Amino acid sequence: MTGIRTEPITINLGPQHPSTHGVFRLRVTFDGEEIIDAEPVFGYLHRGTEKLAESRNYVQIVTLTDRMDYLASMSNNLAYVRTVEKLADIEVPERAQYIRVISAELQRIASHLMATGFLLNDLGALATPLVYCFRERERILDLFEMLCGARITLSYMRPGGVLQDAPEDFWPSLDSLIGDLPHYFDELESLITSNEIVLARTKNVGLLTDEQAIDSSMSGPNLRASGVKWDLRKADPYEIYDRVKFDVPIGAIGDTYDRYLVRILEMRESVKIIEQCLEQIESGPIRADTPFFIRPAAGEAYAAVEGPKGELGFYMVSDGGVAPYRCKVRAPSFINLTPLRDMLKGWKMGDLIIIFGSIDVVLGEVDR
Amino acid sequence: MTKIISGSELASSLEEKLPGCITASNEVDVWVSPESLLDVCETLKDPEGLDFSYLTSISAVDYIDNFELVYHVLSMRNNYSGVIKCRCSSEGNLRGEPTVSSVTGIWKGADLQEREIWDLMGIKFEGHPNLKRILLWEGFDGHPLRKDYLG
Amino acid sequence: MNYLSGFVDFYTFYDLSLSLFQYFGFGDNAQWMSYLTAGVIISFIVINIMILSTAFYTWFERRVLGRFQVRRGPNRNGPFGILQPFADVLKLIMKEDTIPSEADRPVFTLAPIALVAPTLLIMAVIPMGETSFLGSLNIGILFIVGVTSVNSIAIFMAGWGSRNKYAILGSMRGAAMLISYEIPMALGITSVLLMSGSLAMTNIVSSQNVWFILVMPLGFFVFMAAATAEISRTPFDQIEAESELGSGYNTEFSGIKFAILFLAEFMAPIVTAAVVATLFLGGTKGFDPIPGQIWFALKMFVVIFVLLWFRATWPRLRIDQIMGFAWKGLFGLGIFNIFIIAIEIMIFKTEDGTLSTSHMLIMSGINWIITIVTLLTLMRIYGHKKLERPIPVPSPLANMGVEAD
Amino acid sequence: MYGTGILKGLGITMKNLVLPTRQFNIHQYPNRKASPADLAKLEEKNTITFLFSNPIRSVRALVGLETIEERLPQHARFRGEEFAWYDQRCTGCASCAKYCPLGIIKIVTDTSGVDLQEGQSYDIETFDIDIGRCMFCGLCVEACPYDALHMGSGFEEGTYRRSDLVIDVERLRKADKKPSTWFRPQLTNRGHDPIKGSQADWDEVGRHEKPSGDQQRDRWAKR
Repeated sequence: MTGIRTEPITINLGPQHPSTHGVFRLRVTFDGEEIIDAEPVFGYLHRGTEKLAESRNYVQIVTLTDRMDYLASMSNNLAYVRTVEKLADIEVPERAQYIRVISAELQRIASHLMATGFLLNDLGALATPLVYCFRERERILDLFEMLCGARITLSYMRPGGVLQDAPEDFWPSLDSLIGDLPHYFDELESLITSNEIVLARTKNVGLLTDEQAIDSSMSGPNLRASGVKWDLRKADPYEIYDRVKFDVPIGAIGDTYDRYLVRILEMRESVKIIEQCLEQIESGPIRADTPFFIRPAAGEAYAAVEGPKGELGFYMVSDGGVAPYRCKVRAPSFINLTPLRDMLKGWKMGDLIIIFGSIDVVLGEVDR
Repeated sequence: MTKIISGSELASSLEEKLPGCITASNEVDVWVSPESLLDVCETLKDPEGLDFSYLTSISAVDYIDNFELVYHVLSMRNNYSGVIKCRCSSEGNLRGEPTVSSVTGIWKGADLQEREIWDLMGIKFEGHPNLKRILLWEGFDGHPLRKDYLG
Repeated sequence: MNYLSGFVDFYTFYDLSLSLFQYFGFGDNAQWMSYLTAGVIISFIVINIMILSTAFYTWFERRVLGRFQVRRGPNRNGPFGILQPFADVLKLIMKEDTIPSEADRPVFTLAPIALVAPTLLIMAVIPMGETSFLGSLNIGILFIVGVTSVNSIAIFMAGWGSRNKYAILGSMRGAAMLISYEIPMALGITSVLLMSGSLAMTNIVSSQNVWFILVMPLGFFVFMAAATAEISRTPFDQIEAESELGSGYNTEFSGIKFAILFLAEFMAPIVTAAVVATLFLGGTKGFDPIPGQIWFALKMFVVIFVLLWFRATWPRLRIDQIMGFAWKGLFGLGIFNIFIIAIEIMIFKTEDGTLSTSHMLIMSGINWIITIVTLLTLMRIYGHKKLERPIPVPSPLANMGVEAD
Repeated sequence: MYGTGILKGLGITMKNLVLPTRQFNIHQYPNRKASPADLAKLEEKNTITFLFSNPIRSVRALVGLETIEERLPQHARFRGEEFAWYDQRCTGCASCAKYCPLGIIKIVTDTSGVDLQEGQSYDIETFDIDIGRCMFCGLCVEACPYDALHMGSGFEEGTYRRSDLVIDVERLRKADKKPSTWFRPQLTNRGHDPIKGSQADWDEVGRHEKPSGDQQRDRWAKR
């Protein structure tokens, strides 16, 4: 078929697009339906968190971290306060550590539920799995409201512990939720995991080998889906993660389906962690005696936690004042976008959406 | 537990392979010269040697009289981590745009992070395939994370 | 019990207006004038019923989808939210009707009409009761096949005219997909024709002593899948693909034009349900005292509900998978089905070329066995190829230094 | 086997249609469709009596035309608008203003230059909270050393002008005092629940027991 002149077509996917999960833009060049080039463009949600942090004191920054990955505020808070504690040498009471782990794991479940739901929405399942996921997440958010009066922007943790102890009605609600969650996941899995349409769409799509994943600094479920058994909760246990038993699920080949499955398995592991925490937790103080305005000695610290999206780290430099000299965020969503271009090349329009969806980025964290 | 390789340990093993690359070191930190940064990173990544296969993060700090790049690297196979620092400043003009060689060729994960640092801190990375502004728009005046930037 | 027999019956109106015109002394002209009057009246009734039922269908769809998704659907306007579609339409009409400056204006403007007209035309030949139909064409089913192919042109017009890349992608997909799926659909229809021996819809209904869904489940499966693709419903909704293309071919439409596109899109399941009910579910057949119209509506309702159920459950296939399914799957199955039906008819048909009820029952027994065996074999073959998942092996590149629990 | 997965999925959705065992926690805010039983409860009647006495309203309720107002279920700790500020407790120290990350609290105390005796406090002339910019982080409440400022539980303060979003001291003084129990465990211990509408007086919200005796009362309330 010579003589037919074709030319590639460039499409702006976003910033306003139903499947970019925020104000994200992809400049994609298609040859027919096939992607020959893709360039992510972002920054539409840039608020200068790092610059703002330089003019806030150490407690006020907690409110900034809420707004980074707004689907996982608890994990952001945890990563931040851990860095400050490392910087200022603050000892955290045990009960506070347990409460932190419980809430961070709940947040992980909530975040993974959203990732799964939206992945299925991107696959074209008219919101049904998404609504089922939302239904489950709603109960977790209700628990957060009991804990700290807010549902999304939590600001619950403080350097030296947590803000206040959980109310009495929190524990029975948590118990009943923990009892229900495995059934939720079973239902979700029987709707999705063995669905042949999902399999046809996701299997062997958007492959990312373990070498590629490590080379491009992927982290979190995306890294583990490629078969790399690496989880900061086990590799470098923080808080009380060394006292609980859990498994680190990994994927087989690193395709979209594995990235989905790893999230589901991780949620099940999170439930196990919370169960063990509930057994181990004892009463006690929940906040170390920290001053109102923390003035760490001049120095620097890097601490990271295994957030729902990946390794969320803070690198903070103090000059001895009430505000950090420099506060750098190692945002997992941002760095996870590094291999996106290679992953997309050669796939089709429909695959683009689900590959991007399976990486699970939150634009608040990408742009900060 | 991830073992943290101390600065002096790192310095000695680097000095062995690349003499003269270390500008300063103490118990915690090790500073390398910007000229030898690329060689140092290659040595760090070498699977036979230190095997830092994973670049956790690159941070840039503005210390008024110079800029400091902090590379957090991790060896997943041996579960230890290290920190390399690199002080750089542009010659002549203190607040100019210092140039450092890019490590994108060694760790692909540095790609977006180096772009971010160029965007917000104004450090040029030589050899980066696509060094454009990333969070702010092209044509933005200045680099906001610098201490002398008045927003 | 045929108290609804005169409903939407052409000749009722014809006789009425004929006597009326003759009374006023039109003489020779009375005949064609009453013919015209009756046609206009009955088209008016059918079109309005269709539009009204589409409105209620959108409400029904949203309510049922809501129930599937354990939430409530629209429930604010009127009792149970039944006035919601009217509020929607009112809002759409009030909106500004924008046309992109680069758009091909005539094509862009004509597209919604070109899309809604064929959908309405199909209803002309559907027998909604024993005697309730607009026109009893002796080539009714051929008419349906012909008219539905206009859809692909209309969708392409909408995409091309709006000069939008998403719209063009959507309409290109649409053109490819609709044309491909016309073939399995025609194959499904062919098997019906073999059984009934007539192209007229009324004859097809009357020949269904045993419903054709029972006689040839494989043919029903092929037709149903193709019809789902033809109206671009999940899992074949590539034309709109709201998560990929924004809104596909109707991205640039707004106001009343969008309302008309929307109307066509939501009328399509109703029309499809009518066709499926006629071809496979025995049309107006049922038992007294319930009139045929009610039976027909009930069967349509069931088909609509099943389509909705699919929509609520399944994700979407990719475009190449959809095309592969048409050409590699449904095409072969359709041919196979025709082959079997033809052989069976050759064996079982009586002297005058018809099939008796007992023979049909025997055929249905054979066909069910063949269908189940065929589908199971296919499922096996595909299952071995696609379902295996390698056991995850930790990569040697990382070692956390802890034993797994 | 291939093909069973999609059928299983159909089963799950059908199960949720027929038996919504775990109903999505939806609240029909602000107007809930009322059943006749709800209406009867509202009029303090037996349902059956209500059905017979108000047939029209019952039928309207059955087809979903009758609504009753409903508040979203919240926890007592909910951080929201309707700040509870106690004039008697506030000393005008401006800790809250200093601690606010956005700097939206503006405090001006007495400018007349009166020398205060021990136990007295300045008159507060201005206490503005710009809830148009407030993010309800609650740091001001955390900072208040005298438990004078509390979060509220409101969430719908829409106005037509931005300037109306600034709550001034008069409005704060007059407002209903329904403090949230967020960061105020003493309120929980005293059985206070703002969602149920209970109000708390200035002498009940402190960290310590109710001040006893006129002297202490005077000390707090002296202007």
